[in-house]
Amino acid sequence: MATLQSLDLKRRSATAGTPPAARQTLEVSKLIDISKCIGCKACQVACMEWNDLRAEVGEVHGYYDNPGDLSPSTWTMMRYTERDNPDTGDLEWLIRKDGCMHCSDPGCLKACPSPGAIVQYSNGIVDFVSENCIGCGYCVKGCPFNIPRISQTDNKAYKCTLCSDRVAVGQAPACVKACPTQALVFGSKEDMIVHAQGRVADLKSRGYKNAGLYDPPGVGGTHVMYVLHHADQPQLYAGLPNQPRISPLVELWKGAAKNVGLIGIGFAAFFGFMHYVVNGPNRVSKEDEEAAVKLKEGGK
Amino acid sequence: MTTTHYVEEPTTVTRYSAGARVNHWITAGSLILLAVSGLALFHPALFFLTALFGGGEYTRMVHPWIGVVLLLGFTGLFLRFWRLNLWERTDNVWLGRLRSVLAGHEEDLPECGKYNAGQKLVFWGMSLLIVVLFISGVGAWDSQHAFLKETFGISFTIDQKRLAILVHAVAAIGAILIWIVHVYAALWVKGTVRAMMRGSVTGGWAWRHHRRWLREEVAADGKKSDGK
Amino acid sequence: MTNSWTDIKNADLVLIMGGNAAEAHPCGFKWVAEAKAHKGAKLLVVDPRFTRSAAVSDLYCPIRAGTDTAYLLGIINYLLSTGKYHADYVKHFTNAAYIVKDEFAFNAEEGLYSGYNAEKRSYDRASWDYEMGEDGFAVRDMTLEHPRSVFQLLKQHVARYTPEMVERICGSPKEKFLKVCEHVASTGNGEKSMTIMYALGWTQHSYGSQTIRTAAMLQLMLGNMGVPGGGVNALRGHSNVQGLTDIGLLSQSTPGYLGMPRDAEPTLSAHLGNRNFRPLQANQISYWQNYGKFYVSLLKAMYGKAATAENEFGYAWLPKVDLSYDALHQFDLMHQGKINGYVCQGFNPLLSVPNKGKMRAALSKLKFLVSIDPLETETARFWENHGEFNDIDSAKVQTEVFMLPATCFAEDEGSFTNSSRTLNWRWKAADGPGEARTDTVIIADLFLRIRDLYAKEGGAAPEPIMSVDWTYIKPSDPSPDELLREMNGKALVDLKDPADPTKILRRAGEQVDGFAQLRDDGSTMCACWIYSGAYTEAGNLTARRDASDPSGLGVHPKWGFTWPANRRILYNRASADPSGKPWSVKKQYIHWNGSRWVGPDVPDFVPTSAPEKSAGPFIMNPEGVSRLFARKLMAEGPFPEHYEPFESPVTNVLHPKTPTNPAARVFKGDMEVFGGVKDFPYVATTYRLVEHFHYWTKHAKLNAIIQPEFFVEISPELAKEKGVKNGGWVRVFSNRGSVKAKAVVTKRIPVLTVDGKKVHTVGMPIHFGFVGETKKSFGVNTLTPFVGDANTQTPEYKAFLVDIEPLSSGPAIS
Amino acid sequence: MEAMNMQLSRRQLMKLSGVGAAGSALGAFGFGGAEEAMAQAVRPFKLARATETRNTCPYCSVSCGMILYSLGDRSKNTRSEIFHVEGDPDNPVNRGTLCPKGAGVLDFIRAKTRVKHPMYRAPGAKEFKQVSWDWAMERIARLMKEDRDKNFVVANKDGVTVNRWPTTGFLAGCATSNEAGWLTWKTVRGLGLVLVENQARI
Repeated sequence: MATLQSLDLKRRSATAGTPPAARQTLEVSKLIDISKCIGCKACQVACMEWNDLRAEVGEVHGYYDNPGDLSPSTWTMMRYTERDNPDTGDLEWLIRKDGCMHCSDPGCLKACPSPGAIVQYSNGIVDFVSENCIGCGYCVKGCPFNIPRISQTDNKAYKCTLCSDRVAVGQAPACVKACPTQALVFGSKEDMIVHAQGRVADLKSRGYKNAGLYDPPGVGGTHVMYVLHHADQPQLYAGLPNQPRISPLVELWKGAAKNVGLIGIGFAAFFGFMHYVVNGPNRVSKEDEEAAVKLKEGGK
Repeated sequence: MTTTHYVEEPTTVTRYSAGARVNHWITAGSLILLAVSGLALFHPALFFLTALFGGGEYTRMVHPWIGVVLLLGFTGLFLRFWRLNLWERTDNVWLGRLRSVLAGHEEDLPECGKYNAGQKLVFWGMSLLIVVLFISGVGAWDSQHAFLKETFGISFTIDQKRLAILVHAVAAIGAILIWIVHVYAALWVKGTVRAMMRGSVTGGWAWRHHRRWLREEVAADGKKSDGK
Repeated sequence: MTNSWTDIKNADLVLIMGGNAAEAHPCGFKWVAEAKAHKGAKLLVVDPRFTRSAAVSDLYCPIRAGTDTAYLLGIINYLLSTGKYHADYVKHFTNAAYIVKDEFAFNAEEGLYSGYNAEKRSYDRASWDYEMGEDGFAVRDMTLEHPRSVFQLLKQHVARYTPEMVERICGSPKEKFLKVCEHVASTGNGEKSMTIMYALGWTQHSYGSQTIRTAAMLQLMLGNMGVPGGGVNALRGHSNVQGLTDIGLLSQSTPGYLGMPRDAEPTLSAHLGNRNFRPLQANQISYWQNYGKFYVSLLKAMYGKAATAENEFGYAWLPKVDLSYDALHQFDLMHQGKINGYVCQGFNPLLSVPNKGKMRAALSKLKFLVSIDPLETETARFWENHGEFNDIDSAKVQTEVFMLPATCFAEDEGSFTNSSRTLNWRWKAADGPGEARTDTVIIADLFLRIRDLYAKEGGAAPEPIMSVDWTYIKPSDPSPDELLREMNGKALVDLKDPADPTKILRRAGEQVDGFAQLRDDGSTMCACWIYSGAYTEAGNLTARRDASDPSGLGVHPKWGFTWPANRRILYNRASADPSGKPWSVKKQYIHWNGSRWVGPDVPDFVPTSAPEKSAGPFIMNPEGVSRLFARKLMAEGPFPEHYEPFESPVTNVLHPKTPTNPAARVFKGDMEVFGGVKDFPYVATTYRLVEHFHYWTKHAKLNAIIQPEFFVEISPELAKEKGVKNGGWVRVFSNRGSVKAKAVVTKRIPVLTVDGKKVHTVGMPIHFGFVGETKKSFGVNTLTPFVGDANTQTPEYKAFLVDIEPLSSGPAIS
Repeated sequence: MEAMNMQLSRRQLMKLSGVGAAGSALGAFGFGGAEEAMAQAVRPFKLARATETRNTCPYCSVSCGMILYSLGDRSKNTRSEIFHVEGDPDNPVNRGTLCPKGAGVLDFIRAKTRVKHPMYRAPGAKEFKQVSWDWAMERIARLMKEDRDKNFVVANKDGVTVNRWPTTGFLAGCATSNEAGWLTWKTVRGLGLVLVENQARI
């Protein structure tokens, strides 16, 4: 239990430097094995129940995806894709549990302007701290997976916490605990990778030659990983990004632009000041005034 | 009296009407507030500035609304001054002698109208950037997106939003740089500030910096008197 | 279930057919996932829809709704014609060798067995039996060569079900069907086992029992009964439907599957005389020979001291049934105005019984209706106008309605029996809301008030009521603990060991250890013999929470209590060959160690009966073996035969003259409202969604959020043909009614070619009604036909005919 | 759990004393800045001192083990209210897992449409009205006795004692316990009912 306790922060939004990690805590991960998922939404319900969330009762729009999208009160949801496999001619029903991936290099945290509104614990969980959230929506833009949602009621950003409250006391996330088919597994990231390898081998033995683990290096790996039957085409699974990374636009904005801009502004101010120091003020001389009077009088 | 006491009591020329001055300061004020609040959200080192607005949330809330004020204010300025800022051939000469400008050797420069080439660049630069800032700002203004979608059917993709915040930031830096030039010029060139405070400048100021404008003013004045 | 949930992990092959475990029993389906992940098991799914189970299967084969019997008979034909069945098992453990009477016949042209009476729509089943020898035992031919042997008759019977015929009837592509056959056949050798998981997809047909029988026959042919990872596993619907059935809350039943007295059995001895269960072979156990002990012990539990040998233990006080009072019949009687009062204890028949229009009319004829339920059900509000969803004129309904608040599972204690026959004790967590009371308090109150009225005022036949034993510590609130003790049974006098009369087995007043100690002389009482052993002097065994599993085979012998006698796999003696050796070490379970039957489970056998005595492993049957030939026990024939649903898009290609189940009961007025393919060209089937449980979870906001509204599912092809837009409104109508729904257009509904004709399916989830958190809806039973299975009277919910049309807007919201 | 309680109190302390005061207080207790952020971020584990009750899911017949978490410690003055449900990891069948129905059972327990009082709808009436238990049960018993007295069949036409009451029916619910089921069987058969069913075949 103690090893899962993760009171140490690895990163903190809009904060210079990294807080010193006094203790080395266990890096955790949730593994979503899509090949075992029956799309039952137990995880979705367990998530809402544990986190005391209740979205509006919606409508049927022609699919099983209800509620239709992630929202401040829907932190995880199933996305269903029907696909005719061109290799086998068989129908495939690909069901992906969507939600925060808890990136090692979180775009949301990078984008966040408010100190401490987004934190990453040393166990890998990326969490939103509502008290510090100012609702700017930068995390939404920073996220390569399009996960955070801003509440229209309190203007705070919300997403899966990987049940940081449960993990902090040595429990698995609510969704993982509920999953009836062990499509969701939780443990140390190391163990999850080993578990995933076993699953991939099983899938390969059943003819899924491109089965694989989705732990995208573009975001430094994630603390929510997928086992995919078609790991070569993650986009089949309701648009799971193929090679996700923090958008270069966001990288530029929160990287170079941020510093170059401030330096530029500072330099401009400094240049102005120095110009003044060197050249002194540009004053109107007595002659100028006389010339003006003359002109005025001449004009009359 | 043939002896004049012009040194003690220089002649004055009206440069800005009261309306123009009010318009300017509304615009200037909102621009400053925007710069401060924007910088607060732009760089973590400046986040403390949100305290000026009552904290991060208020800063996030108030910034876009000030932006709307800026847009309206600047539109007023634009309508007032756009004609006077049309580019002229002499402006190129002026720009070519920037060294003289910076050294204060205005005798080397062609006579300027109401605005010199530098001022015109500030004007057009700001005009462009404010439009860009407004459009990109709307793209990043999440809390109004539901309203925009319902009312105007406007919506943004996540990539458009990402682009919007980057463009907004770059444009804002540009605008701040221009603003620095603008403010510094006003401070460096003594006698300028009163134009926007009291509406008038001394004849000598006009003679020195905007001689052509002064000549035109005097000529116009003369015509008015003739007409009387 | 013959096996258990946890045993599924031992399977090498899982066949899900007539069910959708991933959808309706996800946590049970876990053990399929376990078998797949850890045993490399393969999952086959045969279903009219590409279900959630199919989504994680290794092989999915589509089938037209309602043709499962033909499909399974096709697999049996495959096994018999390729010889890929478990020959020794079939020979020794089934009645394959038994010789059938000469008079028995099946007319393949007509599709009828000998003894049919068209007028009565029923059979005289006299000829459906074995040839009896002079020794009083049934005649066998162990070579299986005799032309009248069950084996040869079966072979001949199923020969018609060729792969081509299966494709013609079921619309299942032949290659897929043959792949399924190959997989299934791979388990017919004792080395591997296949489990079959089914649910309402098989039961809710007018011939559902026969489909399930076919599955059982298939498993017997493969030697998959009684072995780990085998069995025919009914995935039951409700948390305690197993328990309430065990306790006999069915019209013809008593606790422990004994029969209710019938008019033809005026006395107890007549009743028992009809059930002597004399063995049909030498040395057979024929356990039902103990029937009398269980019956008398039940009567003692019912009538206590008033039950004496002189009055046949109060047998006469029990009501005698003159005909089948199954639910369909009850509501038909109600519809005829022959029923005055009705109590629904946690039951919502307005939505769950077919033909909602008929149901509403029937309920309106009641004098009074009582709903005892934690929730406000549609039934309790049947008289209320809900616009299009329940169009009724309240003022015209003269029924008095009582809606009594009951506690729910969390608010009382007691045991539930799960699908694996395991009783688990539950503890109370909180009081119910408002004035809610437990079911036991409500029932006790009702009984005591009526008894008091009879005591005070007299009336019709007070004696049966007055004789009921109600000696509970607190009569107005009998405790669950007391009631379970009563079901377990106890000694009423000191019980002497029959083998050694000096030994006392149980002192008077002590709980019995199990049903073996029950007596037929009134010296024991036991309310439910199969639950005997659940609460002994050792305490409440249903509350045991030791999850250990020493064998690793998912037995968990010390978790709760499993009836009978804590046995987790039924017929487990059959996991060993006739000599008592396991068929294979891979499937070792119960075997003979030279002096006893031993293994991780309680042997389903006399523990000391040596194999040499050659008692058969199917101890409840007088033959000692299982039955490929059902004798007289099935209404429509001893062998299963393919019949079409009462509403079918095609004729019966085998025997067009008898397309449907000839022995199914159809009430007057219901036959008339069956629809034909001309007016209603599409096959409709109803089903459950994983997000909802029947008509309850529509009251739970969490579930309403994830599945908010009624919809119907159709293929993209049919949608195009009909101009239906995905997510748009449609009207679906049968000859009994019409509903409006959102359309979900999906490739998961396959289009089949049946006998050269294209057949479209319209899928409809049940779940939705006009009370609760989900959007208001009509109830799919608005459309369904009022006809049931010939044996169980389970309504035909799974296959009927409808038409569909697009609508520009939905129903007006009331 | 101990650690959790500590964290809980830390959080409350911070909330109560305001940021500045909390800072100094925390400093005195030796908690660093990172922990401060943590205490803010992680919401307190809500089950820390809840009462746990073992039960069985009321829905399908897998009979998943459930743990019901309720407010209070069953002391005299506290009314237990169930506020969270999750799977019982000890149960060999579900091993702590739940399906979406089971995982959402809290909203069934606490559904708006739970019946809370005995309700009565008179013939022809357009709504239910609340009545007392005593009134409702007395009325039902009276109605049942009237019907039984009128329609009870002691003997059939052949003179066989049949003791049946064929005009009132009883549908028993399959989410009641075995114990309630047995008491129900005893009652309905004791009264002579033959119209007795449950959900088994529907």
